[in-house]
Amino acid sequence: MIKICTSELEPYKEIEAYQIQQKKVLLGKQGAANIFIGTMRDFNEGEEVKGMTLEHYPGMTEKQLEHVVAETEAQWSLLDTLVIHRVGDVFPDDVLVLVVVWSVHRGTAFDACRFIMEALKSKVPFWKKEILSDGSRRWVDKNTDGYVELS
Amino acid sequence: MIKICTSELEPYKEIEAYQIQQKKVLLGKQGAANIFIGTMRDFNEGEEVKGMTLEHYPGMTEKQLEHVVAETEAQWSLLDTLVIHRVGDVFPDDVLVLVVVWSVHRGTAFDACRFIMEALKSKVPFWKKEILSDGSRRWVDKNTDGYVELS
Amino acid sequence: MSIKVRYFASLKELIGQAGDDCEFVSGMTVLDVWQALLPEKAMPTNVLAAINMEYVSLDSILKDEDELAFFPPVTGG
Amino acid sequence: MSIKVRYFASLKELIGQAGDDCEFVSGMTVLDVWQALLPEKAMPTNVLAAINMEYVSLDSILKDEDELAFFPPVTGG
Repeated sequence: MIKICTSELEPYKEIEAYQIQQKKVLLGKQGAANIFIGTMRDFNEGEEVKGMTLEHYPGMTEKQLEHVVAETEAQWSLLDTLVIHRVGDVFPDDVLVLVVVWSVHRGTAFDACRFIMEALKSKVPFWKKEILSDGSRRWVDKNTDGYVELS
Repeated sequence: MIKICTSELEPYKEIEAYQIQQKKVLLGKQGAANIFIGTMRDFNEGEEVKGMTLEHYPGMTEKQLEHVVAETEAQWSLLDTLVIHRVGDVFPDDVLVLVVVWSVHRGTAFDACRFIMEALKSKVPFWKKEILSDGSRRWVDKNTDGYVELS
Repeated sequence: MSIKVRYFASLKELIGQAGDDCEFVSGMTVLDVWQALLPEKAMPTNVLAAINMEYVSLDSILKDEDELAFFPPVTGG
Repeated sequence: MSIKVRYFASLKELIGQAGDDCEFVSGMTVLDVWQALLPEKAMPTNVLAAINMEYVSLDSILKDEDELAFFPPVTGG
């Protein structure tokens, strides 16, 4: 399932509710779940960040998320996926994105969850505008490559 | 934190409780969390499995889990980690293992969480004995390599 | 006989509007639409384009009534 | 003057007991202990050994009062 979320994203509530709904798909078969949760930090590129606005392109965002999930499902054998992305005004420690992949084996779950995150960050139309501590605003330029980034 | 769990492992409750406890470490800084949840399946190597007993080596299990976490923290810059493993009698759909890694950047969280799982499966003394549908019991021989396994 | 054009994020601010309409001319490309609507604005090198919510290249040819969007690199997640 | 020996999982079943004590002899190795306690049982090729809960090789030398464990490949997670 994919979902755009306009108010607080509570990842564990969302996962538990979805797992109940998807019992037929998951029960007995789910060996592995890999979950990614992306959260807003209070600093970025050396500056304190007070808040952020997440813009998206309604319609295209959903369409591209569906493409990402379809591409992932074509590449790996998965039981189910859940992708939820927050839009609108957010603040530090708000959850921005949740990706869950359920599969029989663990390698698949890790690979597919990471692939979805990277594809989401490079292809799905969302844009972040940060509010800095002095009240000024700046657009985030571009996303980094999560396969090569240094810690 | 590492923990051996002798009754039902409820992953989301554990994560939420731990996050509250670790507020000082996580708030503002947590950009990424990667979570792995391993669950008991009702089939393995072509046979229906009714239940399982997880044996461990009290003392050594904790010591080796601490080594795995220390090795991971030496290799990646992490904010925090949580590893919980179930022991004793378990049944299909019971959660067996929970690994959570919190970090600033997503690549780190994915890499470190997967590393912990692979190290846990190859080095930490736990042993699974399955109960098959005819009531017979068999020891699981060895774990697969999660980096190369096919789906 | 028109193309519905939409701008997003920093590009919307740069152009000063969220969208526009462009008279449809048979055979026109994505780049032709930009040049017709914004003759004095050079297209930033990293601009992405979508027709009817699917990514396209700048030389893609439009059909009447298409929705064409221009936006900067995406930064979600 | 003894080594506390422990067996786990399938090895415990194979041997028929959870542990044993072995008289300590200066310079004795992990393999020496196995051979002293189980002279008629060939050690399975995949057996792992730990002294005081840390992995060791079969030629590691024991100290008096050490806890020595033998077990099969681990299968947790």
